[in-house]
Amino acid sequence: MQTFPKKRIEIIIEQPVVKRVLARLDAADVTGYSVIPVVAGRGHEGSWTAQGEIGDAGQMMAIICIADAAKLDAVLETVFAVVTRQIGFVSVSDVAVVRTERF
Amino acid sequence: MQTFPKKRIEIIIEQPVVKRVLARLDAADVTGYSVIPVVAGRGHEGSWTAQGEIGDAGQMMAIICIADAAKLDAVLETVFAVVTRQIGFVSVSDVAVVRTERF
Amino acid sequence: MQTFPKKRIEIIIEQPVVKRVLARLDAADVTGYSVIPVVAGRGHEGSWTAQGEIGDAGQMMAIICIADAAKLDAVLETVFAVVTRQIGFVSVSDVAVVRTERF
Amino acid sequence: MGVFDLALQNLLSPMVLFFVLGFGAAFARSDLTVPQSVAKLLAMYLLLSIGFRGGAEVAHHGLTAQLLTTIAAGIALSFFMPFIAFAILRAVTKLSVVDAAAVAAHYGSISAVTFAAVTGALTLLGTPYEGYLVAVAAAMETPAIFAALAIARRAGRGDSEGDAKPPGEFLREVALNGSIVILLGAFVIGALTGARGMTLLKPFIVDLFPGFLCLFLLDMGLVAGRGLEAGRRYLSAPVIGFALVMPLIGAALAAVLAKVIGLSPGGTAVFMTLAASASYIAVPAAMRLALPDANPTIALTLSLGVTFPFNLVIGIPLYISLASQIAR
Amino acid sequence: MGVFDLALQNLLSPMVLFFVLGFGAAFARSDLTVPQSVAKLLAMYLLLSIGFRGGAEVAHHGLTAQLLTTIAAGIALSFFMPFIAFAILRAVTKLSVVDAAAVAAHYGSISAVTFAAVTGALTLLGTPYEGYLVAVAAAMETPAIFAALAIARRAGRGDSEGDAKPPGEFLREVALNGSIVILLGAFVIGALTGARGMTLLKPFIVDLFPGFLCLFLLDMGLVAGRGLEAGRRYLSAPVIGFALVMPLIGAALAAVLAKVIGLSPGGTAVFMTLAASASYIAVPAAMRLALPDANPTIALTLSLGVTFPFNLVIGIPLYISLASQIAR
Amino acid sequence: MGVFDLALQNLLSPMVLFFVLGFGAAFARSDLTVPQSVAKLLAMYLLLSIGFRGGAEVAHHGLTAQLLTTIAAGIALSFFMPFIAFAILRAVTKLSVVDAAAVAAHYGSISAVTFAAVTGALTLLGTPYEGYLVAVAAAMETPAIFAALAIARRAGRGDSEGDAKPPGEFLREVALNGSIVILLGAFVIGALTGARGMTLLKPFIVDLFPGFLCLFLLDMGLVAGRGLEAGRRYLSAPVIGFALVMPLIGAALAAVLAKVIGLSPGGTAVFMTLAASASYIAVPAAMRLALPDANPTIALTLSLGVTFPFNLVIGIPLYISLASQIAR
Ligand SMILES: Nc1ncnc2c1ncn2[C@@H]1O[C@H](COP(=O)(O)O)[C@@H](O)[C@H]1O
Ligand SMILES: Nc1ncnc2c1ncn2[C@@H]1O[C@H](COP(=O)(O)O)[C@@H](O)[C@H]1O
Ligand SMILES: Nc1ncnc2c1ncn2[C@@H]1O[C@H](COP(=O)(O)O)[C@@H](O)[C@H]1O
Ligand code: NA
Ligand code: NA
Ligand code: NA
Repeated sequence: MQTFPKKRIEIIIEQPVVKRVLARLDAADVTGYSVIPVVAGRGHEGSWTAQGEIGDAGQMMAIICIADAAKLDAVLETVFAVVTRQIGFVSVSDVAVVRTERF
Repeated sequence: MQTFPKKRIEIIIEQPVVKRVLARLDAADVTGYSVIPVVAGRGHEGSWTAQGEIGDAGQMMAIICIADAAKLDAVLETVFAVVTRQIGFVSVSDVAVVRTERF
Repeated sequence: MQTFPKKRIEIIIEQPVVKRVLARLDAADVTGYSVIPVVAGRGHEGSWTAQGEIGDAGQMMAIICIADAAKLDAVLETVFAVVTRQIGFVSVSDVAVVRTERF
Repeated sequence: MGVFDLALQNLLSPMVLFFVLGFGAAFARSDLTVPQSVAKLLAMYLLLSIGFRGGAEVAHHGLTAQLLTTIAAGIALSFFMPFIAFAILRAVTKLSVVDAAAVAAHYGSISAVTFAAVTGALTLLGTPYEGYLVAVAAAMETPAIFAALAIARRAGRGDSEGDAKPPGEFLREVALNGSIVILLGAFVIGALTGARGMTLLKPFIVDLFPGFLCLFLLDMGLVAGRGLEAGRRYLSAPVIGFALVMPLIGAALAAVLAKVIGLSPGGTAVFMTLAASASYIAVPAAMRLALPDANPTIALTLSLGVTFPFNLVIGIPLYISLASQIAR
Repeated sequence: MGVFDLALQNLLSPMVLFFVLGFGAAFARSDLTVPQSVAKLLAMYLLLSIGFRGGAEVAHHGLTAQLLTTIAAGIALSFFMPFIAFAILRAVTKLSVVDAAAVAAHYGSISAVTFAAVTGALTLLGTPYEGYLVAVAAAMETPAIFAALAIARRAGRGDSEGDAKPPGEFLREVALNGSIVILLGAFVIGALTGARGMTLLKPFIVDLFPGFLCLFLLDMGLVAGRGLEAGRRYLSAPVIGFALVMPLIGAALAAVLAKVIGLSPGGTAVFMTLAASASYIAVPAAMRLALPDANPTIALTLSLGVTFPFNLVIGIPLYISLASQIAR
Repeated sequence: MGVFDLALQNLLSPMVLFFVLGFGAAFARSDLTVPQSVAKLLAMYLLLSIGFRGGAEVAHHGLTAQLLTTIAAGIALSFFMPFIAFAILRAVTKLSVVDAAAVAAHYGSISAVTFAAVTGALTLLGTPYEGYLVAVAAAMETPAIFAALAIARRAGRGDSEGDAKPPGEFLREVALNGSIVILLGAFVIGALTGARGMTLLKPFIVDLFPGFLCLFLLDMGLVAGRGLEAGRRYLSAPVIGFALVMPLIGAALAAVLAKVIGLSPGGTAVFMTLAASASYIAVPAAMRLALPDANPTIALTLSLGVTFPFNLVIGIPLYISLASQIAR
């Protein structure tokens, strides 16, 4: 089956700023994104777990966005402007999709 | 450590048809798959969140399937036959695994 | 935007040994990891779902760890020593990150 | 009590006020949310509670011949209302055939939460109703789905997998969806264990009902408010008109049938409410399987964002008031 | 009441009927599910409730010397039953050493939900039982795990990490697993706060118990039904036979000990049920750590899919009936 | 009752004991956990319950002029306490400006669970308090956030997105956070539906309160214990000292204001507790938005790991005892 190369942007970011990151993805004109829960983790500040938590402040979320390579730089720039001062990071990988016009 | 190349198929698909997609993966003889919840997102039809929802109709799920490259085409074809008419998409990336005989 | 190549290690492993795997990642000196829930799946032993389960024994979790390629071998070796006797597997892919010094 | 007093009392009930709170919070874009699993627990509780109480009531008063007649009437309503809904939608709105068929399926089927709300209101008023209406509600969930499929097929649109999928499998999925199983199951258990079971479970099933209903309606308000926001662009005047008029048509048809069958005033109000209500759990999922080309947002916005609030705030007191005059 | 009447009354209790509903729904492949976090809430509630009530009962009646004897008897049962179970399994089934040891651990340990079910049944009958049996239940959870390790080690199989892992760490993990902490913790709090605490918490802990138990058993029915489906291929006749006979052996041993200790009829029934029950929370997790080569599906299918339903439907009324004759 | 008796009775209440159980389990590294969605359900229930009961009390006793004065006093406390806290922190600890400002915001704001705990203790003692304090609690949640921003801005630190983000948007996010909406919403609904609503919802909102509070405090114990573990490295003596002294300062200030306003003994105790409590839901999230450079672990460890347990075990009986002398 014919496939087309795209970029998979994975943003792991603290819950309180998820809305802001998504707003920036919207503004960067990506075709969509999906949010996946992270339930525990460890970073420079030590480990955390979502278990039993009632507030969202300490929790991380993963945002997945498949986008065209042409848009990558614009997306990275606008997203990184938020991420850089918050708890979280961005990683990018290569993927192949079937319907290229979808992204 | 020696690793072997495989394909990582990620299917993001609406909950009501997850069962059908899994049945097709079973039929395509993959060695397994894992289902990961998606809790929010945006696409061409606008944004959604699973929060507070009692029905499953509007929710997306992510299906991860590590498979051998030799099986990729067969898997993509059978899965895509369902996905194409539903809300969702498929992406494929390269991964390396330790136990090649497992997939 | 300039990016730097890293490795994305994805460990899908049964819940009861997650703590042990994380302890090994700690010992291998990775900069962090994130745990994502898996809610259903199928493998050689048949299919399972987390729905309605009160115990954790049958459930899988996904551990994501972004690490420098230089550390990959050490991480794989220590993690694989646990994973090999348990239910689960490890896969590795290439990613690009913005802040190389973070990983 | 006059319809106006009823409406006011309804509007000032904690249940409706919690719904309004959630609705308002959604519009003000508050970050208040109910976790999905909590919402599912509350929905499960409500189904279990109304099912069990209906069964216990049947154990007490016995089954009458009316049961079968009312189930038959309910099935007929559920199956034929989609044809009416489809005709109206195609006449007054610009919805495509498939979208109109999918919306029609939602309005032929029923909403269990609306059912819970009307029983809550009747309990507050001390008005009894036939317990077996729980079974009628369960019977009314699915016929509308098959009506919509018939409509779509007539227009040459069908299942996503064509003949590849045995229709029996789809039938089973639809007939055994979780909400039907729990509603009917609790009904049968209530009927089997009767007063003994009721004594045991009353603190859970009866005493907590208003509280759980309030919490659930808070969630429904949030979800309905957000859904309305998300589906705003589909809300043309004709489409909104449909979502307000169709419940009244359903209620009117049900009122006629209830009169013929001889239901009590409470039972008539419940039956009217069932017909007036629109599904937003079972039917949306079934439509994704059977009519994947239908836009799911349209039907959900109408059913959850317009018709549910309308029934909760205006419809239910109206139906109760009318029923008390019709069925006397 | 004769054993037959008891069995019938048990079968027609809402609890058992809700279990049957879940079991049936799973077999009919309904999509009904209880969210995982809701199931965990229900389990937590049941443990808290039976723990606290046991403690409050002890605060009321005081601790007797029997407590220590019964705990000792319980520990002994939990530790030695796995040897019996292992011997039977190796004699009549084709299970490997490791698999047989793991299954044996499950049957030496106890099931808190079965405990909850027998106390629910006794409360319905108005039969009192010694409150400190909660502590006995907690004490019986883990010895079986160490018995299984001893068996496996004798056969040359052991922990997945060999000497790399300090055994103290594993001991701590096992001894402080969540269900033991909440059961024993609530027991101690019940004992410390006594009648005062009970007055305060009664609406939550006592009045809601039957309702929560019904909801939980609905979930257990679903999980057991699906588990049975998933593990079908392991269910040879000898293996099923073991899962039906082993509870009876455990109950018989417990009955003898209860007689010696002088437990009340209610206490005897509870103690028999504990011995007859098989773990499906604490032990499965411990086995994954300590005997990773054991196939987890086999033990879980037997414990949850065969023994739990057997105890719930047939075992509990049988043990209650026998206990009333033994302990008179 | 003397302060010592009160403290002892408080310590032996099931609520505090369940908190201690959770705290101990966390330290012993038990794997006991409460699912996140269950914790959120419990928190939502507590807010709804205290909100509704406050409103129903207001419906019964009417609003007095005191309401506005007390709200004004509460807002003033919430806004000015951060300046005191910041001054102390900068004087005695090594916290950076931003970290000190963020911690100060937590202590100016309030903790709804501590509020729930003090009302629970007062109900046990049969001491009434002004229902409108629920509205005061809601009003005290956010001023501290703006005080902290003012402090940080004076020192040249601010919002993560500078002028790119309209400040109105942040104001709305903070003012409409979920816990304020549900607390105030339930308060208004309680006030509107009064005795009628209370009769309907009492089994849920009143009778279950102690049980749900116990379960929630078990979870809070687990979370506080784990948080203390995770944030251990920030706990220097001066920092711990702050977390123990600041509640007393807040309580003292509130006591003076309560005396001036003329609150009842119960109301004085509640107002003191509000001032003494530190936020760990609304403020942490707001700080991540407005002061992203502040280390979130420090504030949370102090507020949840030190101050909350202190208030629960020692503070609340102390404030109740003092209030009964101040307000006589
Ligand atoms: N190398 C990593 N791989 C995967 N997730 C990470 C990594 N580093 C940090 N995280 C996640 O990001 C959160 C914050 O990390 P940090 O900013 O380092 O405190 C952690 O708690 C993890 O959930
Ligand atoms: N580019 C994308 N990257 C990641 N997820 C996406 C993307 N586009 C769509 N999705 C997900 O798929 C769902 C349906 O998208 P759509 O079919 O475009 O309405 C969205 O709500 C997202 O959860
Ligand atoms: N090829 C695969 N791709 C993704 N997940 C898998 C795959 N194989 C197994 N899994 C996951 O790992 C679990 C255990 O697999 P197994 O060890 O084969 O029984 C399964 O239940 C799945 O959740
Ligand atoms: Na209808
Ligand atoms: Na046993
Ligand atoms: Na404060």
